[in-house]
Amino acid sequence: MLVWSRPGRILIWAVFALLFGVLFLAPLAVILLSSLADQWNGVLPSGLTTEHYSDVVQGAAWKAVKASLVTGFLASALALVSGTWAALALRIQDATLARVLGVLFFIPSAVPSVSVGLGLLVAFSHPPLLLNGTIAIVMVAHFVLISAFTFGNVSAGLARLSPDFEQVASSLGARPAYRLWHVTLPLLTPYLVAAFGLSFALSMGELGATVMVYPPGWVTLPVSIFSLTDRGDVFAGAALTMVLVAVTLILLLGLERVAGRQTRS
Amino acid sequence: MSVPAFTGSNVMDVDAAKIRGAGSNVHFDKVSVAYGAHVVLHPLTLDIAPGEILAMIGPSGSGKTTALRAVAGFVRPASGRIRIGATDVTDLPPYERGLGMVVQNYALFPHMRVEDNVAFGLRAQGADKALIGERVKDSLATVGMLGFAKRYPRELSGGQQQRVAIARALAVRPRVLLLDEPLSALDAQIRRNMVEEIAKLHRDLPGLTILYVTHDQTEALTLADKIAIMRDGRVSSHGPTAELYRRPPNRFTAEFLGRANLLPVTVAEGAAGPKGLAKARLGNAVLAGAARGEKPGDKTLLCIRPQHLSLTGDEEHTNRIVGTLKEVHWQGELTHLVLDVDGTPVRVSATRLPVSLPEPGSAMPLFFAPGDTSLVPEDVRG
Amino acid sequence: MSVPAFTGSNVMDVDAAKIRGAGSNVHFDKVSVAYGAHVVLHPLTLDIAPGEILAMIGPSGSGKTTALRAVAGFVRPASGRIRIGATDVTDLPPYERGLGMVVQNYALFPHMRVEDNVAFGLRAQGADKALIGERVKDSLATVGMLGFAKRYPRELSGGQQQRVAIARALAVRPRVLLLDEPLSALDAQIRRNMVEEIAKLHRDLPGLTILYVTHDQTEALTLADKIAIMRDGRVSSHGPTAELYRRPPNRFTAEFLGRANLLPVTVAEGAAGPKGLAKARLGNAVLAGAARGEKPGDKTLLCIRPQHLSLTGDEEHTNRIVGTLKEVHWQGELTHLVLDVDGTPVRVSATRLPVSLPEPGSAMPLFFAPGDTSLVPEDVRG
Amino acid sequence: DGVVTIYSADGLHDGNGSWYETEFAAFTKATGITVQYIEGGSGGVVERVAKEKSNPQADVLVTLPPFIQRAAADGLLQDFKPEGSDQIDGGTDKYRPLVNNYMNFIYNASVLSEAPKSYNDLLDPKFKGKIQYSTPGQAGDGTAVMLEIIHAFGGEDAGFEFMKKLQDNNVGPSASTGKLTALVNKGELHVANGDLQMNLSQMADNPNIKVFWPAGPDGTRSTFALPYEIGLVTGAPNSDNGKKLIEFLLSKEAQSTVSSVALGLPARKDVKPDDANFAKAQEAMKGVTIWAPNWDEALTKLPDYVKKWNEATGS
Amino acid sequence: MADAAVLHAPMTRKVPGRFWIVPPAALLALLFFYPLVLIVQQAFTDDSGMANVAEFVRVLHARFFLNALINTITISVAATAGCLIVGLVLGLILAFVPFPGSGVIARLIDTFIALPTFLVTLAFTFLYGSAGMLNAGLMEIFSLQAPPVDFLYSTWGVVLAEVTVYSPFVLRPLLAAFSLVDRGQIEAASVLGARPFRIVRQVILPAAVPALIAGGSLCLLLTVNEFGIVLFIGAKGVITLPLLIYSKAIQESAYQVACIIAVINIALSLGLFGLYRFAAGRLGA
Ligand SMILES: Nc1ncnc2c1ncn2[C@@H]1O[C@H](COP(=O)(O)OP(=O)(O)OP(=O)(O)O)[C@@H](O)[C@H]1O
Ligand SMILES: Nc1ncnc2c1ncn2[C@@H]1O[C@H](COP(=O)(O)OP(=O)(O)OP(=O)(O)O)[C@@H](O)[C@H]1O
Ligand SMILES: [Mg+2]
Ligand SMILES: [Mg+2]
Repeated sequence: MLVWSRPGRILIWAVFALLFGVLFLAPLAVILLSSLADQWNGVLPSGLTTEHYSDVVQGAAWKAVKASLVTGFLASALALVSGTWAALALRIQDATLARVLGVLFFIPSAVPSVSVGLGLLVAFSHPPLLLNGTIAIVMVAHFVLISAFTFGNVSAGLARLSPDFEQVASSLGARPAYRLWHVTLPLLTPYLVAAFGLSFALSMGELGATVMVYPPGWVTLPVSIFSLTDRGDVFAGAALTMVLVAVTLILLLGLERVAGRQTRS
Repeated sequence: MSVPAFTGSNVMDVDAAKIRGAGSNVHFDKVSVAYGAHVVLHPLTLDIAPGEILAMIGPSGSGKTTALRAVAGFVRPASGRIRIGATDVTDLPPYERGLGMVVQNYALFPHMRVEDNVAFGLRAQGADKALIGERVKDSLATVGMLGFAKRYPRELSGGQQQRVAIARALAVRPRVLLLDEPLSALDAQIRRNMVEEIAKLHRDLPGLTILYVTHDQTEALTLADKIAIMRDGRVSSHGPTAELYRRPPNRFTAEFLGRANLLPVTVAEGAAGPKGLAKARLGNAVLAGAARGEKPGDKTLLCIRPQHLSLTGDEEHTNRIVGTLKEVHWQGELTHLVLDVDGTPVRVSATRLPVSLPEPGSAMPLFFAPGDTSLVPEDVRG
Repeated sequence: MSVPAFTGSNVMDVDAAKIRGAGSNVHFDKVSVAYGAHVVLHPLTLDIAPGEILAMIGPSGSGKTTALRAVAGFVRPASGRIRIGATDVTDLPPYERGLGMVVQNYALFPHMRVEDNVAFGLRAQGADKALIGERVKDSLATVGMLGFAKRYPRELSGGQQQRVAIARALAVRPRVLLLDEPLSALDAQIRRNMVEEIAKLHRDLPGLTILYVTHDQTEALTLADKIAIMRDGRVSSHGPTAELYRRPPNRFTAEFLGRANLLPVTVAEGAAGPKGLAKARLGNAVLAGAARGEKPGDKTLLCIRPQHLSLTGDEEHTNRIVGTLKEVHWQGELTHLVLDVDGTPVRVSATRLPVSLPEPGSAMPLFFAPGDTSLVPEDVRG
Repeated sequence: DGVVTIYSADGLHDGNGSWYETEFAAFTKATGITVQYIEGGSGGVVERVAKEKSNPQADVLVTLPPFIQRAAADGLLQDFKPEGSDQIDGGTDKYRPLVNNYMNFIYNASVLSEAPKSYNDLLDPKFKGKIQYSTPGQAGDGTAVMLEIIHAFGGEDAGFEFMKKLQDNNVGPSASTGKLTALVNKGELHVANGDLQMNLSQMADNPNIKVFWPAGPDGTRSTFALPYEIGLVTGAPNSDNGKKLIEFLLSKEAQSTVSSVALGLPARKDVKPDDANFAKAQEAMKGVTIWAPNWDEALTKLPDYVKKWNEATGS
Repeated sequence: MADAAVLHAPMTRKVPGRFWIVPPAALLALLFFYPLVLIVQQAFTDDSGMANVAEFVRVLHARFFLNALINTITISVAATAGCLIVGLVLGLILAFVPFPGSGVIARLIDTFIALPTFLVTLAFTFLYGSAGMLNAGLMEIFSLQAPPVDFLYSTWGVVLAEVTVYSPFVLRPLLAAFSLVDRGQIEAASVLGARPFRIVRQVILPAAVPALIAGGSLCLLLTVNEFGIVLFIGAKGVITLPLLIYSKAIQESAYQVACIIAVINIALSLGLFGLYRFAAGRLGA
């Protein structure tokens, strides 16, 4: 609607194709290609093979997928609950306190992941809370790293929610808890789903902190990918990356459908 | 998006009496509201009788919504008490006040079907299933929406949504129904139908007390038993609708409630009683107007509504003024003439015009009945 | 948020003639528009004369906006050509068409001051500074908003925003002004003022061609020289405003353009010429109505406007029907009576009622002049 | 019954059928003890054990010098003398070699017709942006490069002088040595550092690489042992299982597969492999002098070295 | 969230609800602020547990630290600017010059949020490395001796990788904001004679400023703290603070130094973030 002439539109699309191709498509395609590459020492791979996939699948790929999914789900769920809870509770604080607390809930996003990992390891290798060597510490690390994003998303949704709905609900005799459960939360659902999707995606790609804290048998996908590529096994790493991309994409699309259904109804 | 009107039969089908409550009065006792240091409602005392429709009108920002929200319990008065029926509700949370409320845009819960929207209040209050089912049916029938129970709000037209919002408010058998500009999101045509529907609803449920907030005077005139006109957080005037329209107590009321021609006059001769006719002078003309206790020599305003100005005199239309015809606006149902009378623009509205209307620019006499006028004091602004 | 009306002096202060353009005609030549396979405008041929106000009205979804957007260049016709003046603009981008446009909500640029909003078009076209300054002043003066040049849109009332939107459109000296429901976001009161202001504007700039899209018939009746009534992507009727109102060519037009009472009658006696009076039968009554070439025995509709029904007969009001009074709605300026005439609801609107009105439920005669009627064929729906 | 947790520097768990994988499986089969495995960089695993000191999770630690020495110095390892330790040279009671290994360089044999002869050859401008070695102080192999150069040039000053010159050709720091192999194989780099065990095992996937040892100014080619060392963690939660695992990995049976499976050199003197891999390694190292650094001294000097290296290279 | 607070401010009934903030706040305090406090404490305590500010001062003056600080700022500012530009261009096209399939493309770009960041670097080596597809291709076609494209192991390589990874964070809120732009304004502007570029500059952009700010601040935070990309590119001259924390803590076992740098890194994140919000606020958000 902005560009009226057809040649103009085609030119614009060409710009888009170029940017998108260079920045997004090419890297993804190259990872895909190398996951299928036999040897790649010229412009193009010397041959194609699915061997890397079968290697990866025979290896601990499924365990890694599971570890990543479980971690992502639990950490995102915890972040969602706590972020939503915090955003809701902040509404009934007075303005100054709400602002200060709002900033505090935001600070975790300003801390480098390596520091989060080390900090957690130091803090929770001591009694009374011994978390090191457990799966919980991975969840905690992911939770800390994504909590600010969840909180931000939910707060934004809440600010956009017309107060009319809640007021009408109370005028009809709905007590706060009933109102929360039957009106506020359902209306927030699209934002909750979006927040969950974002934190899940972030969690799926987390490396810096996970590497420091993961317990035995709980190697997430990024950690396995990193250890493969770090030992020079680039092609297997690429194959595992494609698994990561596929899993995440499927999940995000699934979530979107849930959200779509929610907003439609 | 056609908006079928309530048909009489729809309403008759169910026993509307089931929904007729006893009706409660609403009493504002020196209620004031402030946001921080900003006082938006100055101590307000007002009583709405059981079964009465009080329309609260006034310009934007005059505190109408605030007053309504105080009744609902969403704002806490800085001082004063609010009573509904015999109960002092000032300290009750909204969900214990037993009200029904319909807001602009209706705020139907988009994730619930019509029937679940209507059932919401009862479920929230823990009513039992059978009762809920029955009440949902009754309430939807009352507003003629029984056939739409399974739909989602987005599948309804604006008018239908309004009816569902009303049904939702009625289902809890509220003592008082609060309406906050329920029509302001609609366009003029649908709005007209909606006003008629609310009027019909109140005829069916005469016991229901309604506080209706709007800034549209037509809605207020059509619906209300009484009108309170708000201005800058104060009640500028309050009284029975026709009374307020016919004898506005001040200029603001005269101009806000319907169109008014206000002619600056000098009282020549006071009236016997406060309701008699006084004589007033406008240029050379001497006009009779309904008095309010003016004394000779007082400068005041003679208020005459456009539709009360006639182009022909008769035994009733004894007041006569002469103006210069400026403009003629034909609008179908009404034709408006605008004249200049001694520098004051005067508007005449008529359904039919005489066959020969003078050319714009010519002088033209206008006639009106003294009984249709009232003398209105000029506002003293603070 | 009071909305001062344009005062005469404001308009006179500046040389409004400066803004008077030559005016161009707009010609739709078999223009059709489709979204995918869905045809929303069937080949449309229509001409708007230079300096004419054409109101395009019709129900929601009938294709009004689409037609206007085709003129503006936002939708590309599937077939047909559009000409503005001598230029075929069908293939020109919007920014080369030399139009002015005002849309619903006005779409003022919220981050620019009023003067920058008005200057926008000229700056976009690279006009030089001095000219821009002068034009901005002229345009703002034309709409009486000179004093608000430094404000932001959010600091203006709805009415003031509209005037700025119009000034912005006028500043580029458009050949044609396109208005797409410019008033639909306003409430009834402000809307009334706005309509009058547009009328005044056109009196000051008589050369300006205006295409005015609305679904409000009052606006159309007040403003337009000609009206095109759209229905389902087709022009249902098109003609001079008063003509279309007085003698609607079909039921749809009669009902859409103003309120109409449509009585089902049987023609008893045809008229001499197509414009004479025919005699028609409604129950026992024999009524005279403006004919359209009906033959005896034809079933047709007698159209009579609510304001043309009188409660008293005289030499002019010779048609007489009797109905049962059902409802009386007092609305201030107008009072509406609803009667039942042989099963058809009939509405009467009057500025004044006789002192003694019968009780609802009683029979009541109504009188009307044959010259105010017209016979209208029932629509044949496809 | 029971579990044992081993934290190990990466390198012995690559690919399917790796040495760790087969030996762990055999260990579980023999003892019923499940092996839990965590891997990381050679410094990373030590740091993790250090941070977990108050609540140790690891039983066995495997890493390279000088990090194993650091772990021992920080009290992270406890004394343990496994059965057969008399057959193993080097190490202390806190740790001892598990798989022997040597630092080396690799080059891309499809681009370069022959290996660079000497360190000074690497200063040739044609190698600009084509050489990379992992960062001393960060990667164990990188530290080894630094030590080797100091040794080859006969002293700190000459060594750092050379590294300063080499910096013109060096791409930059790399925390990982392993990923350089892929870059050399691809031709992205022409020369990089590595270690014998890793490079040999990577050759199947990276056919273009060859190992070499450049000569110092005096013409001798030298290298030193860079073994994977194994130790028992202080406060190990399953100390007994840990001991069993160490003994199992150092047993003759396990050691005899080191060469064929891990492509490393067995730590035990009484294991004499005769497989092709071993022969290949022996062949490659022909003519290379092997010297033994004093790791304890190296550890104390390391911060100073790293600082000097940073100064010399401007990193 | 401030809006919500204001809307509800009048309900000053002393609701017991004020304490509802305690559980999430306590959770965050335990899981995040407690470790953070330990880090801060460690930054000012030497290995023997004595309070020690000298080390802090020493780090502040160290060249490796200053280099990393400058690198971090350069990279994050450049990458954020890049993300804003790329996000803006892509967003404008997706929203206002859509083409069949643009929805799917937008979604595909979203998934980049989920990629471990170092993978983009990996892909970049294959693409732009001196033996990558681009260079190998160019060298073959023009029979060049040396690879013509050489930016991967520089600041620009890191910036490009970060732009790829983080521009979706700008694109997302921008697309949301664009969908709310009043189409009437765009049409009014074009009828008035404004060409697309002017419309973008004067009509669309002002409306998208809040989204740009939101996306930009997110990018800024993420790029200051980016670790995987820098670790993997590992070129001289691109050592940033997070990488320094990693190497100090892990490789050099200098935990106090790592904590000191972490504290400075956090301060830098918040400082840049605050500065950006302030500047953006000035610009009219
Ligand atoms: N939450 C609030 N904080 C501060 N001031 C407020 C708040 N809500 C309303 N006000 C102010 O209180 C005054 C009265 O507002 P109120 O909403 O009652 O007006 P209203 O008569 O309903 O107007 P409208 O016709 O525009 O709805 C206004 O000046 C408004 O700015
Ligand atoms: N972008 C579009 N894609 C598909 N169909 C469209 C689009 N825009 C409009 N339509 C359809 O075209 C028809 C005519 O729409 P148009 O907007 O012209 O109606 P209108 O007469 O202006 O109605 P309204 O009074 O509601 O504004 C409608 O059926 C509408 O659903
Ligand atoms: Mg209000
Ligand atoms: Mg339209």
